[in-house]
Amino acid sequence: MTLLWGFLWGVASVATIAGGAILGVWWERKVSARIQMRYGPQQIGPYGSLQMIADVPKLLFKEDIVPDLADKAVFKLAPLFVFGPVATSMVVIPFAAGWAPVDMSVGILFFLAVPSIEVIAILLSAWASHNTLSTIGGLRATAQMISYEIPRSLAVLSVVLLAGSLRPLDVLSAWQWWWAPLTFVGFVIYFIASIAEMNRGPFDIPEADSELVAGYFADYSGMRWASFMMAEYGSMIAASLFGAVVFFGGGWPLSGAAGVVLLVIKTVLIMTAVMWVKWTFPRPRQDQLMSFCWKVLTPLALLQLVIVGAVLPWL
Amino acid sequence: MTQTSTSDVTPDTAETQPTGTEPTETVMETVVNIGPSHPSTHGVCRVVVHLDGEVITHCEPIIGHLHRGIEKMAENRTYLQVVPLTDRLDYVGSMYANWAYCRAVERLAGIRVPERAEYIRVIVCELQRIASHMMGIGSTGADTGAFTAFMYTFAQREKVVELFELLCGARLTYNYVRPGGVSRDLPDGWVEQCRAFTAQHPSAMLEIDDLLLGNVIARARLKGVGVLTQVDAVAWGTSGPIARGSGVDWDLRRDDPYSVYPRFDFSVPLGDNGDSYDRARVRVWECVESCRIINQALDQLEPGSVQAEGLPRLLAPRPGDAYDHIESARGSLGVYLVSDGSPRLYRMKVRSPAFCNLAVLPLLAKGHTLSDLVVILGSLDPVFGEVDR
Amino acid sequence: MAFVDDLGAALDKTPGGGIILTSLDALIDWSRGKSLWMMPMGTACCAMELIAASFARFDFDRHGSIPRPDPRHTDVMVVAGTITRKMEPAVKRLWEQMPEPKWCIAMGNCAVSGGIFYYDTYSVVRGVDEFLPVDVYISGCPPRPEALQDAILRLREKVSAESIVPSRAKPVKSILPQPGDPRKGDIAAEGGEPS
Amino acid sequence: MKIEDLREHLCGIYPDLCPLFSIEFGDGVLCVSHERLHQAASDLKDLGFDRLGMVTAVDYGEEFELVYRLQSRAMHAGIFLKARIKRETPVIASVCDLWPAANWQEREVFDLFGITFDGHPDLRRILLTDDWVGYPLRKDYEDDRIIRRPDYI
Repeated sequence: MTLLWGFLWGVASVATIAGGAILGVWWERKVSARIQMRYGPQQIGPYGSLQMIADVPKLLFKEDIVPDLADKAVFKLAPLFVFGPVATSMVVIPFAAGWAPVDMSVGILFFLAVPSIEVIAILLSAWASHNTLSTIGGLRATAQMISYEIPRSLAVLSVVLLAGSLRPLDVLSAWQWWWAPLTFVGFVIYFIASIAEMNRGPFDIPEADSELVAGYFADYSGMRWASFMMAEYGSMIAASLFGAVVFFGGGWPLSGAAGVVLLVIKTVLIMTAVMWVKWTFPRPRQDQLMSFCWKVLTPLALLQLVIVGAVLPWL
Repeated sequence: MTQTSTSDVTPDTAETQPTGTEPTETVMETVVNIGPSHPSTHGVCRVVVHLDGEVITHCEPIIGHLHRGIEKMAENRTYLQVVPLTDRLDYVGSMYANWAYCRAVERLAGIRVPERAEYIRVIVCELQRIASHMMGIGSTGADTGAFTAFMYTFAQREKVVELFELLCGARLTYNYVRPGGVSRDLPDGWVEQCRAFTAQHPSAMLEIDDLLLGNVIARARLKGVGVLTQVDAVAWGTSGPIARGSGVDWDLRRDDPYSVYPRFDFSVPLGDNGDSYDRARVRVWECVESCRIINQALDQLEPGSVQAEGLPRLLAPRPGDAYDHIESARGSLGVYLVSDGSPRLYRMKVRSPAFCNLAVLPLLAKGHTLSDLVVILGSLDPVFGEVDR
Repeated sequence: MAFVDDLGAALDKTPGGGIILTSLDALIDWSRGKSLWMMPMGTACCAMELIAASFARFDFDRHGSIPRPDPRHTDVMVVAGTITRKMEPAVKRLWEQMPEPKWCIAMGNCAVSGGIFYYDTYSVVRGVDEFLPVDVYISGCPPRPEALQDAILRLREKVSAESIVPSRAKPVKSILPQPGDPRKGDIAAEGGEPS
Repeated sequence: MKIEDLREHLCGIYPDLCPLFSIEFGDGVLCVSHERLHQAASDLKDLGFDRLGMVTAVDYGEEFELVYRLQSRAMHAGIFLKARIKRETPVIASVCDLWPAANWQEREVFDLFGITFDGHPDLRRILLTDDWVGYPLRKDYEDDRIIRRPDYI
């Protein structure tokens, strides 16, 4: 029964991500256009909001190229493995107090751990493409994603420490408003590390347009490429949602349906901030990125943890 | 392998790239091919890069993908018919090639240019410098991933292009500077529009400077990357912002004055370290200095003729050879003409600054990573119409 | 591509499949036409106008056309600039890397016919149509971004006449006067003889 | 520096170069024989011409003329160095050892004129493809791909 339930929520999660990605791409195109003194999509739907409705069928009916020298089976499967973990991790996020699609006692650990499988898929896709630049992109992605797991998890750990539980529902019910200022540094670390996790600008080093053309998915076309994009937007949605729940108390101060709406608004705000950062900052170099992770973010996350731990006995 | 995103690799790459299995030596070298059509080669340049890990051990630019044989074409054209060809040399700064060519023709044929025409030439060429540098600075942003900065610089460039469009009807290939003067006088109201532009441009430059070069990541990406020492800068024949970024105090406008430049008060910005950051910074300040020159030129502009009187329709200078050069946005752009006394050119050679500047790329890129290569290439700001001719 | 081809062929054979095929065609043509992503094959001067086209002032994103550097993700190759003999293999290769269905816009005189570099030169390919199937030609040296915009809209018309079953594609009337085209005579008559 | 001053300066230090110096269209020109070219270039470098602006060649039928444009930052002056070589033996000494800037420029001249530079570290075609036949900027270059422009004037 649990298995069936999980499966159903998995499907729902995939649908959410697909729908969210479609809206997210449109939103990103609008936001970036706004930042760059442009208009962005205008022609299809109000404010061009249905632009992706045109893009998706087009990609679906594109030729599916598998390069001759590629490792064909791996090449074809890799996009699924990229998309899968993101969709899976979504199911543990509580949308309202007392209600999460899948209630898991170690939900937070699950959310932090499962998307890491994506690393393997990205490496596979990069390797299978049999393309030098893809391989470089894949290796860069691996180094980056594994490193940034650490500050990201440490940042979330400070909230876990306050709540005293790894169960997302417990965190949500225990959440107090003063946690937000207390863990704000943690949120910033989580925000930066999440951007690096999802390979988005300014940390889009593995797929850097101006260096590696498209990095690990350079040889994917049509729907297979779209699933990479969908995974990217999916992980952006998931990370924003999770951040809104853990660091900003989900639907707080509202509850019920209004709370869910507020949660969505908070999520969209975080997503917009992610896009804002992407379209403003230049891209650091690989070594600068790594030293930033190990020399700045990780110590800061530890400091946050120490501060929270120091506050804890006084509660 | 002609394009970066190819799936299959040439045999030599297949042997050395990491997907090939066993390393034969302790240092495994990867050969990466960038270009000729790559988003950050600024045209059609191919760079073959040998990597050790991500560090460049050796790189070789392969140029000539836009070699159109303009020098050969010029040999079958009259002196006036070559002017449109020079437009296509440096397509980011067409006015320069026009002017350099016209100066060489004027020297060869002994034509005296009216003063108003000289002033107009200075004005349009300084505007062109702004337009060209906007492209150069913006692409520094695009190379480092700050695409928005490129949009902002390009918006400034569009304003200059609009001024040029009023002047001669074309957005890119102007054919405006002609032997003996310029093709037509300034249209009504142009001076005011130009003043309006120069009034807002320095503040826009400050904003762009803040957005792009003031950014901490951009500084980390640009500073100390691609250092060209002063000695190398001279020995390799670099000029323009590349040489000045390395502290070579050499600007033809001041050191080998031509036209009416001695009448203006301007300074030549110099860099200290010769890295990509200094080169970008020099460009930013040159734009501001250009605004000063334009304002002074507009003040001193007096009515008069814009074409030399009594110029024959068909120029046929006496046999001989002449060379003249001007300071273009990329450096000293020279044109060498040989005449055999007929109405057609005997030989034209364009001394292109971008060609000489690009030659230092292997020197600069060695020891840096692949990510730095695109930044260094961008900071050299080559225009391949001019490099390949 | 295989999936669509099979689907189209199967529907074409099925009795009554034509109805589905027509509506499917309409959907696919609509989506393809509205989302023409560009492969910017900018080599020379026209590349500047190509850049300007997707930047702030002209903003082709309004039409759903965005430039993508990777050929695998694009639909229409915009050849902007002179193609030399050294460059030709690279352009060909990039074209082959683009997934079907794909279109080609020859932007500027150099890409159309060699333009100013038609005579006296030893290294220029006289028009990209010597080796690529060009769908839309834009004249100009260089053409304004508005002309490229027009080309995108023209290409949309052409795309809308296509079908996933090749035999069902509607004929598209060429705007260029072809040899033997009566309009060609008209143009000559209008231009040549004073009224 | 005025061109006459440059002449005096040059004659003062290298009297043997003095008779070869002439003034054309306001530019100082130093015509030397091709055997002496490298020595003259080296002398001029010692004189203060630290920048090599341009290397090119002109096809005069029987002979090629190599043209070097040198510039001096200290003297604010430019000078041409010219040398003629026979068409049958298009070989001349490279000045790469004096100015690295000559590297690409001499490659270009080799590519378009077929003039070999003795002592050049890496003499290959640069602008044209490696398998190109002939040297396009020679006046007698024949290529059936060239369409001659109709004679309008």
